Amino acid sequence: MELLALLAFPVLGAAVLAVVGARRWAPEVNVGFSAATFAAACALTSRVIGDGSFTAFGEQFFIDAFNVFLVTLTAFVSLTTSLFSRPYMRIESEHGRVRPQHLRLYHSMYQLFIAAMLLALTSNNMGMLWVAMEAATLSTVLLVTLYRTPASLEAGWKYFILCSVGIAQALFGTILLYFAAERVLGGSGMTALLWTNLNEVKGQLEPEVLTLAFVFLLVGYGTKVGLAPLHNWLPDAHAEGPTPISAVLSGLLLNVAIYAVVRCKVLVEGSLQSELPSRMLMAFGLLSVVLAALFLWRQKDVKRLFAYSSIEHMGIITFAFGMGGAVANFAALLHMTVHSLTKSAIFYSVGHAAQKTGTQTIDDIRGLVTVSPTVGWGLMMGTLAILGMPPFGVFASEFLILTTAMRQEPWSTPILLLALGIAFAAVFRRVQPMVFGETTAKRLPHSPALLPVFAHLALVLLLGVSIPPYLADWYRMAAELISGQ
Amino acid sequence: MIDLTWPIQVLEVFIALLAAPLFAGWIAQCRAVLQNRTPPSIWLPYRNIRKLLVKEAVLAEHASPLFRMAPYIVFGTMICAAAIVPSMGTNLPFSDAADAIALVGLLATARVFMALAAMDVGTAFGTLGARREMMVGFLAEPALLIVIFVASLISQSTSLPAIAEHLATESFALYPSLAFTAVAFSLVLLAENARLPVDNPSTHLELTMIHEAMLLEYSARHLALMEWSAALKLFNYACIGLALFVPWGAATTETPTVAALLGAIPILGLKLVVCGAVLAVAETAFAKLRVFRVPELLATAFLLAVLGLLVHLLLQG
Amino acid sequence: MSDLSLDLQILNAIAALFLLLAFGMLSQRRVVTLVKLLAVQAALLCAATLLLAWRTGETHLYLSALLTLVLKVLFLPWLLNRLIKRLGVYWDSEPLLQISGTMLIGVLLVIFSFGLAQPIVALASTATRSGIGIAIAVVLLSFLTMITRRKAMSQVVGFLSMENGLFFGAMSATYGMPMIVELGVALDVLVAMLVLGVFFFQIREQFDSLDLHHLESLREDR
Amino acid sequence: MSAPVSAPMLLLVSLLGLWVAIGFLGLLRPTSLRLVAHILFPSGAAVGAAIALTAAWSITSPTERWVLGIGLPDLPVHLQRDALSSVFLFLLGAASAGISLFAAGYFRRGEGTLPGLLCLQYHLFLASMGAVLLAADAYSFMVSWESMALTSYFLVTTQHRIPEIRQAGFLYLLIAHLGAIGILLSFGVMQGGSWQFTFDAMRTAELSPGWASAAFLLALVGFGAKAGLVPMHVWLPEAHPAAPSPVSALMSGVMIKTAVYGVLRVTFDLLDDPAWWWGLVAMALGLFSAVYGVVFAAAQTDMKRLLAFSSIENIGLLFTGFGLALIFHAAGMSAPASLALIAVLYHAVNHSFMKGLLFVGTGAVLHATGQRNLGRLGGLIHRMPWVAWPTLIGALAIAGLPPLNGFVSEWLLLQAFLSAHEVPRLFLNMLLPLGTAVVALAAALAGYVMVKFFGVVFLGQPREATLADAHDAGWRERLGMIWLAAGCVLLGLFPNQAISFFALVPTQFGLLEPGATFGRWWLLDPVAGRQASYAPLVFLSIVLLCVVATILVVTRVYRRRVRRAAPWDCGFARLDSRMQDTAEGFGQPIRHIFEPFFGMRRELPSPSDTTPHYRVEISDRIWTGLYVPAATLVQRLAQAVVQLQQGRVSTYLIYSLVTLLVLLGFAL
Repeated sequence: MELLALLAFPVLGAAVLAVVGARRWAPEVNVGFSAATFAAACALTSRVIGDGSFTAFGEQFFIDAFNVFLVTLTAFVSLTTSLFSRPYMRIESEHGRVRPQHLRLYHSMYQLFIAAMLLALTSNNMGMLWVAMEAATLSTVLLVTLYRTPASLEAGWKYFILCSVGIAQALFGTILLYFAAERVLGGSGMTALLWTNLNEVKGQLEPEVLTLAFVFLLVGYGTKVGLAPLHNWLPDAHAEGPTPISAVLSGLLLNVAIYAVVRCKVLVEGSLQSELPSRMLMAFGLLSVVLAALFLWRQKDVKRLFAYSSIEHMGIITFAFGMGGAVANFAALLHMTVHSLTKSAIFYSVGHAAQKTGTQTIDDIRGLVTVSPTVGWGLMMGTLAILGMPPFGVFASEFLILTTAMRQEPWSTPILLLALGIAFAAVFRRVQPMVFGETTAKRLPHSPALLPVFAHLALVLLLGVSIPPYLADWYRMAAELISGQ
Repeated sequence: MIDLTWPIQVLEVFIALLAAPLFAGWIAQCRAVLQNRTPPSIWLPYRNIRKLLVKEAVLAEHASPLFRMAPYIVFGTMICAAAIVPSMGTNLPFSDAADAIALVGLLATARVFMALAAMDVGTAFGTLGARREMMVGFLAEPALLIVIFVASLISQSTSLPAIAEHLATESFALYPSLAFTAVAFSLVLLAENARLPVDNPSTHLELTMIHEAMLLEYSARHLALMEWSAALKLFNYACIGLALFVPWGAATTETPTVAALLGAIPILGLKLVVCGAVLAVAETAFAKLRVFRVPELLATAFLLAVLGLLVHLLLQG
Repeated sequence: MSDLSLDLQILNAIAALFLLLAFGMLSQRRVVTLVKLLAVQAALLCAATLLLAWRTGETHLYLSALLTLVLKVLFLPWLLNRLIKRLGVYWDSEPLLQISGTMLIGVLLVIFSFGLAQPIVALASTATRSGIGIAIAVVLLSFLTMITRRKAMSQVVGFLSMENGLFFGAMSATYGMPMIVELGVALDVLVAMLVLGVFFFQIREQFDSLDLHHLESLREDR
Repeated sequence: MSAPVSAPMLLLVSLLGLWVAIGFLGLLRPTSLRLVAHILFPSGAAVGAAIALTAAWSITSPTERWVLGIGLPDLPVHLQRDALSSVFLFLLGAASAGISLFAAGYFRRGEGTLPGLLCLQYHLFLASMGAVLLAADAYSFMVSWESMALTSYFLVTTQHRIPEIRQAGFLYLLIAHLGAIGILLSFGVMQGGSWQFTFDAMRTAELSPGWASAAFLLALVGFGAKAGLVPMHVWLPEAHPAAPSPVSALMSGVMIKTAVYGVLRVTFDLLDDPAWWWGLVAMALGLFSAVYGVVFAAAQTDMKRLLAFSSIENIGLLFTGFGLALIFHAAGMSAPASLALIAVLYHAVNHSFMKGLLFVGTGAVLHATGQRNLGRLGGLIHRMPWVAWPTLIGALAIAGLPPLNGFVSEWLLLQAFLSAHEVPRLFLNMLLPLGTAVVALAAALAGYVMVKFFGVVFLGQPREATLADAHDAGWRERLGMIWLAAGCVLLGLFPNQAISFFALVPTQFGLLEPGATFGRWWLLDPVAGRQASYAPLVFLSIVLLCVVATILVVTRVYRRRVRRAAPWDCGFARLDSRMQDTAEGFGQPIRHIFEPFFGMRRELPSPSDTTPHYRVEISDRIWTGLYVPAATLVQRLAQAVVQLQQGRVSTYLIYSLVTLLVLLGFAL
């Protein structure tokens, strides 16, 4: 029942907002629907904690510890993003950068995007997972080009072409998976693509076909995750769109893509005895961390800077999932949570900072702390959190990942630490003059909504200092699921 | 027999205090003779000090209390150093209050206070003198430490009386390491006491003098105290040298007695006469070095001390 | 070849033609003919699906054949031609690499994908298992077409031919995907085309040409 | 909590919690300076004093452990208090009491960040240092270690409007972070096969000599970066002058010592049998830092940079003592090893008092005159006696002059060096005595630097007219300075009591049998085999006796008449204040003698120059030789990588095609 509510609210919201999206009170409606979705997500979580994982609607949907925490995270961050987008979009329309009828498109596509992500997370059918990912891409393409500037058009075009081609590879991977599954489960059509069935029977699937399928799936969904050689669309898409969209893209869509990759890895690893899938994931992860760290060094636009930081963190998470084992998976899940919370908090403060100074180029944003301490300190705290400074949760997960890496792959630790050091130097060198120093920022017509920023940072601080026991068991359960015990 | 240790200690310090100007006068006489000048009377330093004490003290307008306090502190530290140095007798009560390193520290305190007083007046000469004095100081200290290190290796102790006693009572043996360190020590003595190769004690040419430049602003009783403590410093250094390298003849009885003290004084007097003559000869032989040649001089001193140390570890180790 | 029944022979012929069309699109510069080739490719796919449906009696295959016919043979080419007339983009200029070079790479890609598909073909139970190799080849060739084109329109056509290849692969490996997935995919392709239409108008309005070299401002190395 | 927690540990943790509470109280009314200055900082000082007392009282009681509920699920926060952490807790508490008292009077309006925020950062900084000293597992150590770096970064950049201060802050946090990475790697190596990160697990994990050496070197580099050991010292002369004076006093006095605590904890506690060359590496770095620091201090013209370089010198001495103790420990000579260890601990405590006092003194001067450049100060002793005399005590103490505490720790270090020739290794017994000479050189140079510092700032004539209206320090600042000066004097006069306090650390490490005494209460005689003693009380009383006697005799006998006149100007025009020796002038002999140390650039006026001016630019060779090339290397690497993103869609498509093909190749 909660699952139905969970998926219905956003779709309903999209429909309603398609009609009233341009009204003055449309943002409030948007917040309302997101809140409703969040409530449904909480109900769903309590149900899963209560009586374990379950399938619904004729096994088309499957909820277990792993995807339910992602669902709650998605719902929560989409709620806070809608809270943030309320003043943000009002200021944007007052500054004349967005025309009213575009707001209608914005609000409805936003809700549709949330619906697509929730569908992708909860669906049991690998085909539906692919369809939902494609829908998510399509809904955000229009949002990225909302401002109709040449740069946003170019970003939108690249985002569309690269992601569609990527996801086409994933479709071929799914076809091969279906092909392998059909040989074992018999051609009963509907049940062959269900993840639960595949999970039970993964021992008997042919290794060659699965390796091929995994390669296509990895390249496909890897493009959506933004792993190193396939990442080129990510900085443009995350920088040119309106900031709430960048926050949701960076915070949530990447998580959903990694979720899909992990689902496939679980299947493939079960059948293949070889180390190939985890080796590939680790190679991709390491390459992304190193390349992203070096890219960070020469950034001029603040949102591109944090987009590359997302690539780096996705690299770390992929590397952790590649290592496998209970502790590494636990740390990767924790890292996904704290990364999406911190990155969205950073994008909120960056959004307001860009509005205050009217530009996104780093050299023109100076001295935020003096004019508006909340935005300045929010950005500083967010940056320090994302760079892995200890009191925050990112350090906790990085600590676990590094220590497991030291135990399993000692050769990789110096490379990781060096890349983290270079990233720290590059990002902090850019952010420090933005927060401190002589100010260039001006007052804003509407007071910035900074409750979400500090709510997120408080959560991350809590996860850094002491992880609540029930959350820890939840993650541990999910970690066991992933490592297939 | 009533316990005479403390009175003997005070007596010894008193004797040192009086003998210091005499020693300075004797060196001045030898130098005059060597430069075939008619030598000044040996009591000239005493008369000089008495003359200065009665004069009216003239202080610079903005001299701070530190300037007025410095002479007394420097003189006090010099007296304390005299008490530590086993010039006449060992096993004195005050000797185990401080060992050789503490003595070097004490002399460093005197030097620092003199330099601060020189800078207090704020004239070019004072600060110039202070800067050069501190330079000589920090160059000489490593060599001095190695000399003490070698001496302590031989006699398993860093307190000067113990070293002197050990060398005096041991059977006579030729220590090559002591020979090296003796030469090194004499160079350090010349540098620290502003003798000729490093600094001309009798010059008043503002740009060349180091020690005198610091005393430029002092007058009357402050100058007297400063002169006296300079003489006492030279006397102490000579006694340290004698204690380390020529220890025989000092009163080494367990509990110091007046008889032993009286016995030790003439021997010390004789040694000081010879040492003063040698010092005068050395001064007339060397020409004054440029200020930035002094580091090379003290570097050779340091090298000799290290050679002494290595020789000790190699041969007598 | 002779022991295969008639319809299998036709299916293999269709597969071969499918591959040939992919090569044709690789070397074509006129956008209008490019769209025509796409339509023919889609028609071939629809014929193959119909034939297979007739042969195996799967009901949902008829439906997917109908879907392909309506969507990919009729609607999309009509939409593309209308866009071409409205935007006046008839010619695609010299591609980055001259034709002979691209063809050589194409051949290499075909060889690679055939070698790749060999183990799978041995396993497959479906009659048209050899189609998997062709499907992979068509996917890689359309990938190459998209790389070597300078006009946005021809890139989109490359993307659609890749979709055709994928469907052909699905059809030959597992007799098509489950119905709900087929519908989802068709819906996505439809929406994608609408979005692309909107894109073309905006790009045209901004850069008054569909040439891709305008879309190179977001770069790092300057 | 499982085991019942003993009183001292509970008290210490609650006091640290009190510090955090005081910090957050500041946020209640962040703009009100009165609340912060009159209530919060003094109560912070009281908490500091309480921590010092608890540490002193609790050092004799055995090691206490406590496992808190918070922290990672399978690695809760472990806390542990033993003799070593008690000594450093005493150091933290005592020094921070005086410095907080001074800070109460120091912070005024317009000091960059709001007073309330400053109070929060200040007290969080203190609490995190306390947490570092109590942490007993890798995770909580790293969390407190880096939050110490983070809070001190915010304190350094209080006046963030000035670009140089931002630069200094960035450099500081970057090197602190890289150091922390080194420490994390060292913990990773040290946990050996046990996959647990509590210190107890690390003690029991037996490592192969290769891994143990790797752990030691990583720890040395990591903690050396925080301490300011030479190759990693570049941040220290930038960060300390940039911070407000009480903060630089805390950083120089206490934060650097946490690095020494870390190194001692890793080598003596967690790693069991050290290799012989470990100590040599530490000592070589220490000696080089000592000379490098003091030589650069002598050539500085900014008084806070001078003190920062002097901190590098003292850190060099600390690491020399630590290296010496390690060499003796490896050679099995436990008596000299414990003596060297005591010398290190004693010097750490002394330095925190001395350097804290000097930085606080410069803070008072900075507030009174607004000048930091030595060329614009002078003659302040007349207007600021309450600041001048305690600073004189601090200067004499750091120059290592006998009655004060600097001399005692130096004396102990030299005594430890004296038994260095018995080390069995071949070349070592000849090389180590040379270490004595370098230590003596560094100490003497410290005297030189302090004469320059005190003489140029406080003595002579004021070099600027504006110095005339310099006002003396407020009563709270005086109280803080007197507390620190008293610390210097008492630590100097009662070495025996202090050493019995420090000797518990070598006993805990098994180098010394419990209950060892070092001579009678007034006489310090540490080395059994050797007759070497030092009795500061008797020493000082004799000196005072002589001085007073002279004063009485001279003034009584020769009437006390004094006349004031102009100083001697050898007959030319009247001398003015510009003829005094400037800071560059006073450093000239050092620059001349230690030429190779400096990267020097001189601007000499040409003969025909109408407005001749003379300027010399001192640059740090290590910065230009090591850090700049590293930065350019990363720059060039980034330049190469960025070519990947050329903006054309087709190139991106080529990338994904190639990736696909490569992976398929693998999958064959």
